[in-house]
Amino acid sequence: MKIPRLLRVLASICLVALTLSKVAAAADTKAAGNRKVAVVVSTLNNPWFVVLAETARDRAKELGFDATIFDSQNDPAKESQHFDNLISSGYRAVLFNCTDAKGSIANVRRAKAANIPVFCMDREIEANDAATSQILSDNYSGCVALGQFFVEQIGETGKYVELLGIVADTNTWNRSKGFHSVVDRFPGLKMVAQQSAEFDRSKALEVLEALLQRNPDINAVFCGNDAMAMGAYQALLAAGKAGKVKVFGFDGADDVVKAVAEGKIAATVMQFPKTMARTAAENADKYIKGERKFPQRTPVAVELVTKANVNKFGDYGRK
Amino acid sequence: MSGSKFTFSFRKFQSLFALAIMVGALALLSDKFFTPDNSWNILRQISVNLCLSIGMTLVILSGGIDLSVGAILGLAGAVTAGLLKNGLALRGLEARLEFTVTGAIVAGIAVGGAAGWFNGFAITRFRLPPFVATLGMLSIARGLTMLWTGGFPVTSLGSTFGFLGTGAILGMPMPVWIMLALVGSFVVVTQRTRFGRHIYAVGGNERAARLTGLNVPRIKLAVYTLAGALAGVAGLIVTARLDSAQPNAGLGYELDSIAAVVIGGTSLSGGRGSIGGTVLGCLIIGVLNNGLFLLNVSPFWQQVIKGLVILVAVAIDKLNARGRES
Amino acid sequence: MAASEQVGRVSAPPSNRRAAERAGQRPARLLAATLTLAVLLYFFPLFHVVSLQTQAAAAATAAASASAAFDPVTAAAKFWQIDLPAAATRAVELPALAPAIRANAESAKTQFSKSAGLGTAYFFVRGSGKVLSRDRNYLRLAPAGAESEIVALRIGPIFGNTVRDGSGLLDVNSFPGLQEFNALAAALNALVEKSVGPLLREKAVVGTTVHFAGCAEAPEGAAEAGEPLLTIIPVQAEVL
Amino acid sequence: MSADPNIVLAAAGITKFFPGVRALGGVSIRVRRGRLLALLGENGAGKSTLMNILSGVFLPDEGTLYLDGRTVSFPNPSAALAAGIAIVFQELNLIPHLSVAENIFLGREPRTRFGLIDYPQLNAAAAAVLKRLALAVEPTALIADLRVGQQQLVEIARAVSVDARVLILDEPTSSLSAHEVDVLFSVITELKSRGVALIYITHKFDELAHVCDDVTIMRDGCVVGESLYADLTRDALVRLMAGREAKETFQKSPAVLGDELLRAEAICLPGAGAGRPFLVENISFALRRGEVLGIFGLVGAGRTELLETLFGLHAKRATGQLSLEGKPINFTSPAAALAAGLALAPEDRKRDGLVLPMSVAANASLASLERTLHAGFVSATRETAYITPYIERFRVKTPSLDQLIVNLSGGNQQKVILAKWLATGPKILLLDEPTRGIDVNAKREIYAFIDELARLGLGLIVVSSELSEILALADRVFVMCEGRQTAEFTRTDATPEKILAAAFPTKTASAA
Repeated sequence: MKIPRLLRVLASICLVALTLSKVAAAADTKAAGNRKVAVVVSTLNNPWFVVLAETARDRAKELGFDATIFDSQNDPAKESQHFDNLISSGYRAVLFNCTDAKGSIANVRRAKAANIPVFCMDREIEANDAATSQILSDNYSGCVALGQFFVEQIGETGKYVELLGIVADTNTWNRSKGFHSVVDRFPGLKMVAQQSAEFDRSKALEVLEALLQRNPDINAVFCGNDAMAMGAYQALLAAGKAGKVKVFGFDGADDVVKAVAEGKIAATVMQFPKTMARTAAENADKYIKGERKFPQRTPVAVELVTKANVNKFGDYGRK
Repeated sequence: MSGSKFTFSFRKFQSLFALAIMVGALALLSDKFFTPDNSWNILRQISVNLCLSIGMTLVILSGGIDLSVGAILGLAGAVTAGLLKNGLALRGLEARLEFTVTGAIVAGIAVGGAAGWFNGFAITRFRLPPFVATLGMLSIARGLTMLWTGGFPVTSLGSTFGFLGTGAILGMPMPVWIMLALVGSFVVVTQRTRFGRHIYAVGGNERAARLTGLNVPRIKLAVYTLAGALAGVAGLIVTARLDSAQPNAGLGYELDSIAAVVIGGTSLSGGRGSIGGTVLGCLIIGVLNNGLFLLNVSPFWQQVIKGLVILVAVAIDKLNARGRES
Repeated sequence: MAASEQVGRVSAPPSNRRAAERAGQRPARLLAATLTLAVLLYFFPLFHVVSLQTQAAAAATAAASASAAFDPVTAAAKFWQIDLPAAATRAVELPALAPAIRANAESAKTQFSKSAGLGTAYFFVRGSGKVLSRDRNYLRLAPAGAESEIVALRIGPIFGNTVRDGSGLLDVNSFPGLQEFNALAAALNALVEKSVGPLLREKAVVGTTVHFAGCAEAPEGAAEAGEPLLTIIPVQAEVL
Repeated sequence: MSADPNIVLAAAGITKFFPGVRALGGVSIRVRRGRLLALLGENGAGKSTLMNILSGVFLPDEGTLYLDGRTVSFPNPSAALAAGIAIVFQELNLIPHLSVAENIFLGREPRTRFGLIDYPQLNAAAAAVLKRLALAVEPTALIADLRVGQQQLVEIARAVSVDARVLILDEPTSSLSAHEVDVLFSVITELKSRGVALIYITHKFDELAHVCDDVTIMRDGCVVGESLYADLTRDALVRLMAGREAKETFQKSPAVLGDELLRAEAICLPGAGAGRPFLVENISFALRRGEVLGIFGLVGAGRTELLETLFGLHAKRATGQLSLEGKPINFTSPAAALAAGLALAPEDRKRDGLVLPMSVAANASLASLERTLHAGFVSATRETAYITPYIERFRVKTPSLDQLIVNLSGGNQQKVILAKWLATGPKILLLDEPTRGIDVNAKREIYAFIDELARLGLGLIVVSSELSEILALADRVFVMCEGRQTAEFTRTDATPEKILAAAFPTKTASAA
């Protein structure tokens, strides 16, 4: 008869799943007692954020915490679930990389109301009284520096296209605004197209291929992140324009730093995910030990990476 | 074939068994699991998926599929938030409509319903496969959301509206109230109304339903419209909970919703299943999410385990179906 | 045959009476529904109509109150007129800074630099020097007291946070957020371009001597011979 | 077992359980080389389960299979096929969007040197098989474009093409025309002469005389009789099958004709694509209260299409004039036809008639749900109360009203469909092949119901391709051929010869 067998199958699958969870959990658990710290990260779908999240977790573990990563998958509602869960299961602190500057405020406030300090990393939330501290990457200033370098490289006349990130993302616009605050001062530099490639390498490839059809005579491409810069470079390579059209990225991803060294990409901007993650973890440690005075915001400067200084960078930071 | 009665009743309760096993195991493994706080968490967390999944259940029962519910959720949330925040300018009349909370809510649900109606219209009038029609709507609704919001989240919607997401009556969170009310209504609709019976008939055998004199296009139109409107309600809950309408809200939710419906024992080929099963499906997913969290499972493993659960659920359903039909 | 009578009963045509009753009820129900809806809408209106004039006025006051919250131009002007001149008198002297950098850039940075947050360090420096050459964007000076070195003064468009952060007086946490803090930097840069740039472009020809106070990014090491040791954005300047 | 070297395939003590039910209890059969074994029994007797075990679809719970005296076990259908056992199921198992040749050789396609399908060889081989079956279709034609009868022949062609040692045919003639049946029988004779053993399941006793050598009769999952065909009388057969004395012939009571119910004039239905320009061409007839109008025709004669047109299913394409009780009407949809008092029990029950995942009660009440409402909601109590008399009236054998309809036998399913339509209180009942695939007893019951309904004053139109059925039931017969009305007879002057003569097309080119 089939039924008891099905029941057995069902039960054993559940047990296997739970054992698996237990094993995975054991791997994550070293410190005893309640020293649980959560790392809530906007997405794990991009190596940059994986580095951010894992560095935060590893630093927290070094400091003796039981740290776990939660992936919000770029969805504030999922992030909200994570916060509900970690509030009810008594976490001590949250190292937080938000999905949205505004949409995430409510979550941070809920944690604060439950006496759980939140330490923002990389991305800002637009409130001064919610997070305990915010270690922020200054995207705008990074793109100001990049814009200056752009003008030096291209000169004061020329045509370029801009590939934006996800249009709903605040950093997309911080980067774009920083760049334009410089480049728009030079009326000879004409932006012939501005399109979104959603921070995605293959989308950037497609978008730029299409744009090159209409604008074969561009001098440069400014990309809102490094993945798009690599995609743009591939499109240029296919069109036989690699080297003739300069590509600018942002993030400091490993492959792009290498590409800068090889002269494929003109410049990128190094953000320091490891520095931010470590500082946030250390702040959390200090908070739990009793310290309460933290600056609300600590901007972490970002640095321009060009062929001239590329040998100093690598592995998501300075060597 | 007198034994098939027994099979049937087991089938009805198999999800319940799975849920009971999971709850029991989690209660043993984590002392945080069986707390009132955590129970409310789980219920609150499944409320959005359940709203979507009720509509999805109707659609799947009718033999279709709706891939656009997540996108409609985003659109409805954005429309409600936008109307609440900025109103609606009437260009020619030098005037503006300032929406009340009720108005914005009605508008959000209506937009969801309209998008769903369009799905149904494309499916019945132009005979598009539901997969294709709703795939198109997925993209259309996402695009409309971007146009309406300009790609930026709409925030600070006020506490009256926020009550929908964060408030509580008699100690029960609002999303849970809404969810229970919808579940109750749609259990009645599917089990006790002609319309409900007709959905099962259309999904079970569309040709037979037509030859029995049922107005199949009208039934489908109603089903997709309801699914859209329910996605609108889900959009309201998400928006109210976050106090912010995200332009990309609901990304990928259609898959969670289909998963819940399937785990709940509703057959993807239509005509077989129930709202009750879907409630269990949502609870299983909710408890699983929460349990994996409480057990500190790495997010990468969580996805693998969730996938396995879906496969096992459907495999068991298939095995049972084979036993029944032989 | 009793059974056939039963079929006879149940196979009678559908009761038309009931259908007629239902049809008769329809307008009544419709009316009731409309009335209920109307009452509901009266107590819970969906929207109000507002004329655009009223709205424009409201928007204006809203904008005014919003700008009262933070206006980068006002804040920059205040800083420029009051805090910055006071700080300039306490700036490090170039003849002291230049050899320190030449000796050890890192220790010069720890000794003299300022920064906001984590990262880029800036010097707030004062001094004077003779103009060696000029182009559209830079003056190159031989600084008094350290004639072997060269420094550059920026006279072209100003970008970045050097002016904002160079004095070490401004803290992001006294502003609403990073965006506002960046807006302040832009406003300060505009002030430099407006009040210092034209003067230098006009008067600082080769051979003249320039007195200045300004901000510069701390270099990572001493420059090669012939290259400027520091690139300074002047916030105060005087041409002799 | 191995005593008789002529026994190719034998099963001994086969027992099979399904959840809660014993489908087979210790069944043994023997199939001999070059002979045809007819497997007879009512629906639900276990014939199909046994065939599924022989062909590897199910594994038996107990018992042994012997092939050439050696014990064998077929874990799956392909193992059985590899051992030389081919089966043609009652339900079609063809892939509609592949060609005839591709279907015949599915999984056994000839390959070229490069591993690609060798289409010339494939089509040539298929053409040869089709020729053996005298089936006039191109090997490259798509299955979807074929008529049901032709599809059935393709299915048989597939089984023939594997050169099986044992060929199982499960009701192969249910949708074949008389001509096609003759071809099939000659193929069977040829196969027998080549030493192939056949198992043949049928409800049509007439066919047995042409092909049958041995008979095994099953009832309730057991073998109740084994014999040479020649040794059995027809009455003995029926008695063994039913387990009781059964009178096979049916006597219809004389018709009491009332007023005219339905009049159809110049009904035309244009064809949708290739093929005949008109599926139904200029059909006119009248139906009176208490009358059973029989429509006879070969498969593809347009009978089903005519019924569908009457029922408002082709409202957009069809032309012609209908009047009901003297008033002109125009059905725009099945719903309109239903409201006017028509009901249609379709030919293909599973495809068009039943909602398989629903219960007996839900299927029966589907067309009359408004009678079960209480304060606007469907009331289970009222539903049961309303539907029970009909279910009991038609003597539907079901453990309960909540039983899923899929678990009922074909005859009982058909009765539920009749109950469903009677529950709407129709004036006219359109029955398309009402006894297709139904066992003898259920068939007789349904004949009795038809008779009874006519006496109650309903008008009935019965479409059938079984001549005996038409002759038994119809007060008046009209014959269709290729969409046209070719003859009309009263009950008294209808003879099998005249009807058949009118049913066959005059031109042999498009033999049905």
